[in-house]
Amino acid sequence: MWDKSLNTLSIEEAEEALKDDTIDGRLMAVPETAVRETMETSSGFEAGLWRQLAEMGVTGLIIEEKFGGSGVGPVELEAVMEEAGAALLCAPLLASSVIAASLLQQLGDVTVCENLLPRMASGDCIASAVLTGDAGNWTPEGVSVEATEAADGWQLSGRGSYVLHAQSADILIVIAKTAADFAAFTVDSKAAGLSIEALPTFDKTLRLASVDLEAVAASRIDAVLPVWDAVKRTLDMALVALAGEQAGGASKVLEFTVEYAKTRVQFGRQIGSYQAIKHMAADLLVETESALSAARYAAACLAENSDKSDEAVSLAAFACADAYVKAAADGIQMHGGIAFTWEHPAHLYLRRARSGAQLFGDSDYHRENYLQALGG
Amino acid sequence: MWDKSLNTLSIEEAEEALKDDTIDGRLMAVPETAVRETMETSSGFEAGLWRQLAEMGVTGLIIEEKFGGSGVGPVELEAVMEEAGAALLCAPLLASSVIAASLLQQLGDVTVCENLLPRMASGDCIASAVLTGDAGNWTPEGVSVEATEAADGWQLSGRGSYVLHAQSADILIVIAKTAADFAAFTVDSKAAGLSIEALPTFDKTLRLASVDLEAVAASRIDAVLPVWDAVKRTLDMALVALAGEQAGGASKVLEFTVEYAKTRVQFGRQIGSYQAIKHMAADLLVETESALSAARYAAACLAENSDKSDEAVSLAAFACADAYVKAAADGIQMHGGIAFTWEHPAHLYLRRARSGAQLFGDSDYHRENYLQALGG
Amino acid sequence: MTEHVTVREQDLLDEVRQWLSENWTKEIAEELRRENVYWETSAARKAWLGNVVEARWAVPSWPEAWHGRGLDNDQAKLIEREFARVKAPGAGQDRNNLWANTLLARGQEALKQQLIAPLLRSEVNMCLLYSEPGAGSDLAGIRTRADKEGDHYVVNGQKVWTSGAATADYGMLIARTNWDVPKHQGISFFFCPMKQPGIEVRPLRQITNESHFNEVFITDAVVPAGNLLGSEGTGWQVLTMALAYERSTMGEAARGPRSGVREGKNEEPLLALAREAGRLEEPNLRQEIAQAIAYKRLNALNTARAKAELTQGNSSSIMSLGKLAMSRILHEEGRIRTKILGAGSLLEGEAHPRAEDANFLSLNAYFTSIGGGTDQIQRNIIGERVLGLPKEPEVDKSLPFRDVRTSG
Amino acid sequence: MTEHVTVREQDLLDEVRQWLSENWTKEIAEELRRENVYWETSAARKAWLGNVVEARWAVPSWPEAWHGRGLDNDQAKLIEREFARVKAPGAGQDRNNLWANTLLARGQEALKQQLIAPLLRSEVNMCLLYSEPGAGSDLAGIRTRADKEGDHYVVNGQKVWTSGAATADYGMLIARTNWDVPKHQGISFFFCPMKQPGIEVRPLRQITNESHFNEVFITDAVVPAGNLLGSEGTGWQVLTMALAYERSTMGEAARGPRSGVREGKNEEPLLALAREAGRLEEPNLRQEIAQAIAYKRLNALNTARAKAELTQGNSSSIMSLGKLAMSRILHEEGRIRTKILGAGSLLEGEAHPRAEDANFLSLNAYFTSIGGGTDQIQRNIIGERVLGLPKEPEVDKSLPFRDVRTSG
Repeated sequence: MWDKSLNTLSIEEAEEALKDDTIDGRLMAVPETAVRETMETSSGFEAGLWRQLAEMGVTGLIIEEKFGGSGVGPVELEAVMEEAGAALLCAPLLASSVIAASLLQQLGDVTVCENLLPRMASGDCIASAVLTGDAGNWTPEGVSVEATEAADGWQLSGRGSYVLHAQSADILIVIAKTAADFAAFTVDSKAAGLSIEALPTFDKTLRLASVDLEAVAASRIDAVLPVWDAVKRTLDMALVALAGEQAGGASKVLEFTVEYAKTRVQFGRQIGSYQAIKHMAADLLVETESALSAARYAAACLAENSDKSDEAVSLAAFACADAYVKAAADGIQMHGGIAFTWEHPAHLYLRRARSGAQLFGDSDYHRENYLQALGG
Repeated sequence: MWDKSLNTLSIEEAEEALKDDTIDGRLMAVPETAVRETMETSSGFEAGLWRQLAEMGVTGLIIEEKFGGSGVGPVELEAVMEEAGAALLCAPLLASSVIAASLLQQLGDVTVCENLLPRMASGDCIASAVLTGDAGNWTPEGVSVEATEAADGWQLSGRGSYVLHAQSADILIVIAKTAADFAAFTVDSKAAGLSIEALPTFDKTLRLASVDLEAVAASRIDAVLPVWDAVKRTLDMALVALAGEQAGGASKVLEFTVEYAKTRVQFGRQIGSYQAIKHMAADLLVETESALSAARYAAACLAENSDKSDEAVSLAAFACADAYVKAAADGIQMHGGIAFTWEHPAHLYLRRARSGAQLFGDSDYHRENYLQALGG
Repeated sequence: MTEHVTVREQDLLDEVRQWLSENWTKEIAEELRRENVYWETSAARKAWLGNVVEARWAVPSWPEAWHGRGLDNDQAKLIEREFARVKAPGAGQDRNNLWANTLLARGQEALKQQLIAPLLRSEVNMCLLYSEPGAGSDLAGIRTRADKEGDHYVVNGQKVWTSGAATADYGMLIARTNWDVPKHQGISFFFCPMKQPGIEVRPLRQITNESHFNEVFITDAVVPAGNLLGSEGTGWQVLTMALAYERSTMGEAARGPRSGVREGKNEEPLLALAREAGRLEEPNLRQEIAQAIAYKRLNALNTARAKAELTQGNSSSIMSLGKLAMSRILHEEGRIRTKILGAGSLLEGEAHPRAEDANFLSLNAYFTSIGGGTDQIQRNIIGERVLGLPKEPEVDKSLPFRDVRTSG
Repeated sequence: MTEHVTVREQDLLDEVRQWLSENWTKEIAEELRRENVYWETSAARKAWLGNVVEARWAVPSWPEAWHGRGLDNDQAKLIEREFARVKAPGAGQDRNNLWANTLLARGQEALKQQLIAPLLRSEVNMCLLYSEPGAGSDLAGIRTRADKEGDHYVVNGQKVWTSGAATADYGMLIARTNWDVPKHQGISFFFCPMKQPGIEVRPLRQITNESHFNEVFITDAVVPAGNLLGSEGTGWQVLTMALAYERSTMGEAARGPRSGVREGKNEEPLLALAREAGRLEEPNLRQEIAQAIAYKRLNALNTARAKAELTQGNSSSIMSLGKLAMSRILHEEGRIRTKILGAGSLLEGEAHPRAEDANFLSLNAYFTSIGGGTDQIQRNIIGERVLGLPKEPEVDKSLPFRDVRTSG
């Protein structure tokens, strides 16, 4: 109720996407029980729901129509991710449908795109990108795989880490150092010399893995632009998607926390009538609304290839991460003891918020980038 | 009432000092009207009160008995400064009775001490130290005066700044660079080539001046230890005194703010009954009590020449500065409109709090020193 | 967003453009630009406004009987935009003239005839007589009394935080006319003549050492019964409406530096200051500066999104969000400017403009965090009106006012 | 502070030292050190405690009739110190044995005869049955009922956040015996036998994925009338006394890292972690680490000063200060550990002990900021009891409980 009055979108296309009930409607319908079941599985996602997402067109959202997607842009993606965040969606959406899909299209090797994207759009193929190593550093320095060209083709060696949903991936897109520069490769997840090890994650709805490569045969992607440029644009897309998820999650936490504060009675009054709770909620609303604005603005900038994109993406990256962590953390405090129990959903949001805040660099890192984008 | 229950001192000697009504009693008796009159004068202090302070033994508090002082230590000084801070005392106490007095005794030139300290203890002579220049940097790099030895003695040239109460000083103690190292000098404030210019201060109860020296004849102080060591110990003493003043000021602000919250009625209730105000006050109490603890602990460490002194002084420096700024700032917010008026004392405390927080380096500087003292 | 201009509106556009091209001459524009008085309005400006009113451009959405054209808001906006395009003043007063709108909505016929036109021509100076020393957050707790005696009211009490009181011809006054009903029901709303012996205006000195406000002491001041807006006891509703007008037009009242000494151009002030101070490379400062700028930009994004979304009705809630956010922005800016200057912030005065600005902004931030509803009140409003959280028990809501507990 | 030992006390010191030298043998000390069970108490320990009680060292300030010596507190402290000096357990129970103290103060003769000695010998396990799902901050809002039937009470309801419930022989229970009086006046306090069919204990899983607490479902549980402490309806006073005992002995319940993997020795954990992560040179982190350490040290200084100053009476207020400060300290430690680890904090488990600790501490901080009175309740207590600010209007204080509004 209250949030609708503020959350309706400012950008027409996004408004369309949100109005489209087939998307947010069904995503929101994922019940907490389903989330809890899925998060205990090793794959961390449920095939049925993944198919549904494919049918809704979510898995192909940013894949061009000629490659079997719906070919819409960051604005629609951000809108969908808000719903995904609110629902704690467990799926390789970010890994395959955002990062891998964006990276392949940015690299622009038509053959590879025609081969992989349609199957990714249909959800039949799950792809994930190996971009960094154990340092978890998302800059060129972070690239931890080396590529060498042998007589019979390229070989990859090294160790990638923090690879999203690699344990479920059919195809890995690996960014590796060559003698000259960087290059991108596709590797079959079953390839010889490749071993994928799941990493235990604090956020139960997240799946990460390390990827060890020992002289793994790989086919090089014929990139139409410098590889790191493609990675950078992909990371921008990923950050906007993540920002949307964080803004949606933060708003959801505030919403159910406020609902609880309206029903929970102590000392003969609803706890929401106490300024201690009321004012925390008001301060959180400033943060959650700012997060929604930042995420949507960044999406719009990316959609328009605006020269404000770097600035807007960095701002969304730390504003949404911080807002989500604060909302989830304060939300637990506002609930009191009930939210200190495993059975209560509050900690699931806090775990996801804390993880998102570290996934592609922390807020200090993005604040620094923001200042540089501002010319500082 | 409430604060007494917590503020009674933990160290016996300090307890003695505080029990001594001739000190805190009279300091506290300085009415706000007197403060407002004094702060509009150019000297920034009132001769009568200065004499009183001398009679009470405050001006000679840390001056050894053999030099005409009462020869007590940092613990008593800190206790007195708490009262001075609470009363917004306007006087060259820090300049002459703390910094100059401590520096002369640390430098340990008996002739100079015998010549100056008795007159400083009696309040007849006001001294101040020139330690830094326009950069306001309180490290060796900050020294901005140069000393050259000519046939007829030493000459000083350069520009010192942020010199406390220099406009009222009879004697200046100048720290200057020599070819070899640092040296300390005494200069008559009327000396030829010396010009003292008052600096307009944001804190109306503070007096600062710049000191320009052009080949000013100066007599060198025969130091018994490296000059900068003496300066460092003097700054420690100054920081403890300032910390006491800040802790006392912060507690005073909280006290009168709480009193106001008990009497001011809005919506038919005392505003102090609203959690918004009540919880701000509770949080402030944590800060003000921490400030008192930090200041008193630092004083005790200095008194015992403890190896924890550096750590304790740095901790007190930023903890007390930050607590005072927060208490004074939140205090205005808690009062509401009335404290936005010049006639209300709240802003006098905020101005003093903000100034103290910059006087000998800001809190980031002291936090960094603290971490280094901890071995970090 | 693209504009769909209907034919009817095209005629309107032609007409206003035509009129402006004929009347808004370089000379007049120049003349108005030259004169820049703070409270007073110059003769030239009054003359121009006269023409605008005459031509029915001032309040086009008002009825024809009141200098309007009975246009709808969108059409009225078109006119406003045309005036804005050529920087001509006087249009859009049906949106932004607090005084005239309040009077038109609730005033008695005679008073309207007397003052509406002069108000639109800025020939009449006004001020607000709302707050009292004892009634700040709790505005309905006012104790200024208006007692009816025949054809007029006799007013006694004290008002505070009044700007422009010294030059005002009338003050919009709330006073208590009935002490035997609950506090919201005993208040009446008046246009109080300011130029009379019963009104004493004393400047109020702020912590910034400026005086932009006054205390107004009212002793047996006389207000004609015809200056009552609405009916007796309905003053709170009139006030609520007036406050809504204020909010809907009030941009953020925040002021910038006062030293007037220029900072880096086209750059965020904090960036420029840090650069100037040679401290832009310090990681700690960079983080704090980035966050402070972010707060500002995020608030701007929120406001833009809210404006795009909102209908008149729920504007106040968004304004509340913005005001609360703004007070953090302003306090942070003051804090960080101070931090950048370090020891330099100990000083002030013309010789130290940066310190002057840092210190002024640090103090003036309270103008926003306290003035016009403290942050604490704003949080109540957001919590209750936006988030729908329950109100606190209101101990005095239904008591007869003479039984309500007040300060002292 | 120097100790002034009077002659009488010198005799006492000689006696206790003599006794300890004879009874606290290396073998016994060794044996007790070896066994380290969490809830259960070993036979060896029970035996030793038996001797201590026998020799009247356990509760020296208690009357002789109850294993004591009728000493004053200072004298009792001397004995406690002697035991502490040689690390012998069992002394000072007149200060720190919550159960025995409560029972002695308010229990009925028969129950005291039955349980005091076993309690002092730790032969009886106890738990607290206070909080309920509907009564957290508002403990007096409990809905568990105890209805008297002849010589016993029949208890029905649900308790929560109970530690040790599974192994407890008795629980200190508050239940409502009168629904027609205001909430504080209808409560009674019992020693409730836990080993009976009417008591079902279910472990409670915390957000840290541990189970240190239980939910206790009580269905027609039987409590002998002789297990009532104080008189019917005075349970709130008994509880208040019991809570005071708890506070006066409760140190901060904060737990450290759980990975068990050692961090840098003799160094502040945050410093050690940053050093290990190679990030100790980053200015931003240095500032945050220094501030976090400062919060901890300042709280320690406050506690030291408070302890030096305070008399029993107002101890609770200081405890409140410390608890509030501690919750900031713990949340900050979790936050900064997470920040130092960066991407590493995404992980957990044995292979990633640092991440395990950072994440655990971040979540477990709520144990302090929510448990035992939320930060918000603590601020009320500090504001009202320490600063003397007025209470909020309490809407339910004087209503008969059956008319009081509760959740759902």
